[in-house]
Amino acid sequence: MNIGKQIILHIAVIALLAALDYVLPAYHQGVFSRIMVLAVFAMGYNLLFGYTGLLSLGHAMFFAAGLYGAGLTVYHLGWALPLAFVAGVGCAAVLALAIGLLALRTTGVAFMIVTMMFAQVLYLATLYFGQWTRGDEGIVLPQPTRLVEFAGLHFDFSNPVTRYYAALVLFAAVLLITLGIVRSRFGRVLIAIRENEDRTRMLGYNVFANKLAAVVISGAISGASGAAYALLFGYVGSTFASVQYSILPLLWVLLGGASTTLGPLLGTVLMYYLVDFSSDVLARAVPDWNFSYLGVVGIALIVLVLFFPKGIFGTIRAHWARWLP
Amino acid sequence: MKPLLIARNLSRNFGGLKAVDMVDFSVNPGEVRAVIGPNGAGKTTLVSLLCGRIEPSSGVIGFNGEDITRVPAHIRVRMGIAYTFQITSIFPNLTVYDNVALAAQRTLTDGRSRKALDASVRDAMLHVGLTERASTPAAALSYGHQRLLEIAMGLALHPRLLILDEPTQGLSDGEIKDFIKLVRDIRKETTVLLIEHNMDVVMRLADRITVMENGRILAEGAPRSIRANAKVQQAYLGTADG
Amino acid sequence: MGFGPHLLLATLEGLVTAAVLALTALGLSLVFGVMRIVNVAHGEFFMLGAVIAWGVASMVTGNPALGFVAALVVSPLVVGAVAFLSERLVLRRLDYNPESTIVATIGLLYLIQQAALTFYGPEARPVEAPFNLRIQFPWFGYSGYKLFVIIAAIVLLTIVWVVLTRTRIGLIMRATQIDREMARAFAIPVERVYAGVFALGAMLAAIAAVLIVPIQQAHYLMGLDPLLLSFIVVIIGGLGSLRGTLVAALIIGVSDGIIAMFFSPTLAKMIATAAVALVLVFRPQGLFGTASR
Amino acid sequence: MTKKSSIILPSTSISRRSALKGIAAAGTFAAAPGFVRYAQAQSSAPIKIGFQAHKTGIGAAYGRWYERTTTAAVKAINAAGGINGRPIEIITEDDGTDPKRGAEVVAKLATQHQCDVVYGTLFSHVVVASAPVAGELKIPYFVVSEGYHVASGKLNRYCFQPGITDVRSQVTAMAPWVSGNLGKKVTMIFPDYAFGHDHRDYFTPAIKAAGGEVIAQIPIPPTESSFTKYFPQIPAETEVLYHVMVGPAVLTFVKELGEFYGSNKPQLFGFIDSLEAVDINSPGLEFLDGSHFWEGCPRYTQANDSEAMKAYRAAVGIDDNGAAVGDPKDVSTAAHMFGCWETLYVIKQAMEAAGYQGPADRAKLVEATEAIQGFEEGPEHPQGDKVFDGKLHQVYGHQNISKVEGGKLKVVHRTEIKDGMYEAEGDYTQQAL
Repeated sequence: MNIGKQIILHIAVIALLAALDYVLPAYHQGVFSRIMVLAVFAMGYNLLFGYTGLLSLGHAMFFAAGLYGAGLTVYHLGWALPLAFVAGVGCAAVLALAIGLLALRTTGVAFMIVTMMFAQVLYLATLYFGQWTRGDEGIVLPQPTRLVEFAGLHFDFSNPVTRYYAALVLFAAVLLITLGIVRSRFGRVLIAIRENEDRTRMLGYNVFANKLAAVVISGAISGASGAAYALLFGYVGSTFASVQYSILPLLWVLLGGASTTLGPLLGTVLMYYLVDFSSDVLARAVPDWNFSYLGVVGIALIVLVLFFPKGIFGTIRAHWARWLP
Repeated sequence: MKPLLIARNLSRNFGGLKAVDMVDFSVNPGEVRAVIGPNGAGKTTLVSLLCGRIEPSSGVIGFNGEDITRVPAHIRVRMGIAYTFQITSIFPNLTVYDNVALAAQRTLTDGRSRKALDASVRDAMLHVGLTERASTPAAALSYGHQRLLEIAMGLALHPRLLILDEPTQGLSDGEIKDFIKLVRDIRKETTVLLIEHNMDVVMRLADRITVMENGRILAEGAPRSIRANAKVQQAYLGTADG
Repeated sequence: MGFGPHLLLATLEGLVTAAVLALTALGLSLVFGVMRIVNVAHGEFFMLGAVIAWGVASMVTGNPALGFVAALVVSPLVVGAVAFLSERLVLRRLDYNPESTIVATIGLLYLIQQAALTFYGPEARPVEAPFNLRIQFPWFGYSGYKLFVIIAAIVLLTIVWVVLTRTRIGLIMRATQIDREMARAFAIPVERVYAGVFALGAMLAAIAAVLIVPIQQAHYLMGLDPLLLSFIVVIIGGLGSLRGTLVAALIIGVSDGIIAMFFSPTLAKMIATAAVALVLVFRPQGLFGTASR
Repeated sequence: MTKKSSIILPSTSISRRSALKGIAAAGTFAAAPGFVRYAQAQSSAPIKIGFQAHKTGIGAAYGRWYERTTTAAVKAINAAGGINGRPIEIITEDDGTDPKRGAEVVAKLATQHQCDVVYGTLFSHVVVASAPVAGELKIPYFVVSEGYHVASGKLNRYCFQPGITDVRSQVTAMAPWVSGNLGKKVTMIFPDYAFGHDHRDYFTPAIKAAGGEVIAQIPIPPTESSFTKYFPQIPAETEVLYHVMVGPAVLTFVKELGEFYGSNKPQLFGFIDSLEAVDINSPGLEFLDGSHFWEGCPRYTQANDSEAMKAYRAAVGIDDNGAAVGDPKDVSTAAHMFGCWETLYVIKQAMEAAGYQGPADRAKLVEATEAIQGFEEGPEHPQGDKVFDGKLHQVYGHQNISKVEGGKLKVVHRTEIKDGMYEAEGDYTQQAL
């Protein structure tokens, strides 16, 4: 019964997003393309933070691994886009495996700091190998490289409609994968680990292996987001490996609701428009305040953690709809 | 008879403290064994070593004829050693059913039908009498029921050795009575290792009793001989009986 | 320049870094040790200290030393008050849950940056050093003020050390650190201790910042670097261990100067950061861990 | 004031009159949709120029002055009749000096605010990240960045840098003078990322061609806040120390350099980027006396300033020392911000040449811009005359080398435009529109 409701809800969300393409003005269509790609990042983060209970402060490295894995293979090796996408996801997954093997030896605060430091190393690496990455300035993937020929059809990812649907396909796939994982036995084990790691181990589960799997899947999904970001929007730069991009997915997930499948999307949408509107509104109200995303993000984080620690969908689930996955 | 579980020269130090000190210990299949001793005697450390939650400083542990000294805890669970925690350790935000299911699904290899899992879960819940509360979140259960849930999770693992760490702590007299009945039921299928303070429970359930003090085994034997043991009386029973 | 003078310079530079780092990291370490929370906004308290120092110094006319001394007094007090308020209004309500406080202090980090941008602006501004003295070695010149920073930090650290180990305040803090519940049973006002420790930690960062602004400039984004370095120091020293923190600050500070002699600097930073992460992975109690966890 | 108008106006065009009315009333909701008059939009509706501004983030100090210069230029242009008789309206969006937000802002200016063109970006990473958006939305994108990105041929046909010379040309132009006047043996200190690498990669061959030599290259990690420990790597035989640090830590860099060398220093040649928006008389900078800097446009009033230059400085509101009139502590980013002024006049010139009516004419605008050969010195181009390479979308101008004398920067050499020319590596006109 619940599974029916859940599947209907998720299909409805995907259908709604598909329909939005016809109604949204050009600006918001572009915004939603970006949001869907970044929501994938948030969903990847959520799998680890929300469901498994591991707070990473270094997820930008997985996003960046996908970004560079896809971007550099297109730019320097001239790989076709699907192959480059796979390369991006692969880079992120391999990195996640290595980081997981190391970082999972720690727990709690140490885990956060270790992930943050490894991410910092990757950030510095993107600068250090400036010969290939052009460091902070980054590189543009020329428009002609962002074409795919498939079954006689041409897809130009610099075309807004094509891009919108490419983002939607990725988003839908990851959303359904997340739903599948969450409903699976593996997903329940992850939740069990979050709830009570020791007990889970004493039920015969290999906690380390399950956590490692979660890190790798989470890293790969984040990498898919990064790869898609590079290929769809045509820019690769080291800013995306910086600390800020490790904190953003945490914020999106907290806002939408940790350990809810749809929370990451909602959090990403709300945060984008919160920054977008508030910068307009505040620039008008207090022009000399230089009010930027800094203040918005700061207030959002504190208010959330104080008053809505479960996020929006988490609160809805707690009070009204227990069946939400 | 070949022992189900055997420990030789088992030691564990915490800094300078010898929590378990050169212990030789074995449990035979089918028996109910109680481990008693004053607070800090090393009982919980001993069973934690046996089930693999902590690593020994030295010594060897064997289970069912295999050396499991270096085997990680979760593999030992799969081999048949189940452990219920001294402090209630359940998944508070999950339902009773899901709690038990987490224990049951592990024992099923892939490919078995959903029904087998379901049957296994229902069986364990029936055993401890929690069937009616299947969809209650574990956090909402009374303390006594939470203890029963722990045992149900242990049972769902279909263990060969069930370790119960102070299971009756905090239970009412009526609940203790039910618990004794439950263990008598369980022992038909599995060997039970019981850490217990309540001497009444110990005397009524245990086939043999191991007494620990300061990390060492002070005495071991049938309830009657332990009761008669002067050393034990001095060290433990004397104070316990007040 | 020959190897010897080069090493001397690197060591001097390392000592300055170490001095400032020790003060900053000590604040972080205290907060972690006593309250068991990671204050991600610690670097922003540092930044706030620098910015306020600029504000105070630019209001005081006349001899730059006057402005500097005024800043040294006022800035930590203001920063301490801000920290005290954040503790009362935010952290306490979270019951010091480690993960929630991390999120909250990240929020605090952004808020403080925004406040600095709004009220102070985007420019980098220097505070005039209390005195101008250039010491000429045979091979190179060196700032006399930097040597003063080293000495001042040693004096301040000694004072903090004495307070922590020899006074009743220190005793209360250590008691709270060892066992919160037990401390409460002994009628120690744990919540007041927490608020005080949080403020003190921030004040140490602010003092470090006031010492550094005549060398570096106040800028609203300057907090990230001291935060990362303090993390490194606190980890290497062993989370919550004060002695370890001081030793680690010395090692990190001096080696930072010396590593830069041999490697491409960016590569050196990569290696150093990765090494620290690996220390935490394989020796979570730190290199000098008294493992108070 | 332009900032205000950007908020008053909804995304669809409204007449200048109603916009002005809105300002006069200090109201915020000037025009309901019913008031939009499309008939007027053709003739007198403002030209909307989207301004991608670094109001916050690491570029904020520059951003403030870019905004002031823009405001001044728009005021001047509008007072003289605007573009083709239509006033300019500036719509400002903060990009936080962040590449992701930068790309979003260009899209927002183009599609939400319906700007005719986007303009004004400084930081290279924001330019590069935004360029694909401009290309896809086919909106002309005029940057004021001095980076070597437009000129590298790696962006696209909609990106222009017509107001300020790129860094490759700058360093190429100055190398002969450095070699001829300061010394042959040069040590370079530069930030270890793209901007620094451009200096390294183009100055090194340029000085060699001029008979000099780079004897050491010292990259500084971008996260560094203290520099003394790198100074021993400067070889003793160094005659010229070439430094180009940017970011908030540069003051430290210069001060530490002073402490390290004292009076016994090599010749110093630096990029004023290090000290933009910083008072050259700040405590600790005394030792810069006698050293040389590149300046795109002189910060201090020069004896031979043209009338156009004087008018420009007055319009922007900077005093003889290059600080804000009335606030001597508020030092401008004079070496770069002239590019905003000049770029706006380039937009005006190109739009008038193209007979630009509205977004449908954007392709014509691109072609008209490409057709420009150069600019005469004058009120529109107070910094000097320039050559524009329509194929490469890059402008080349005179560079100033200034000496610090008595706490002021005095121009001692002005390079010829041809000094900075190099072989172009791209041709945007080959790309489709």
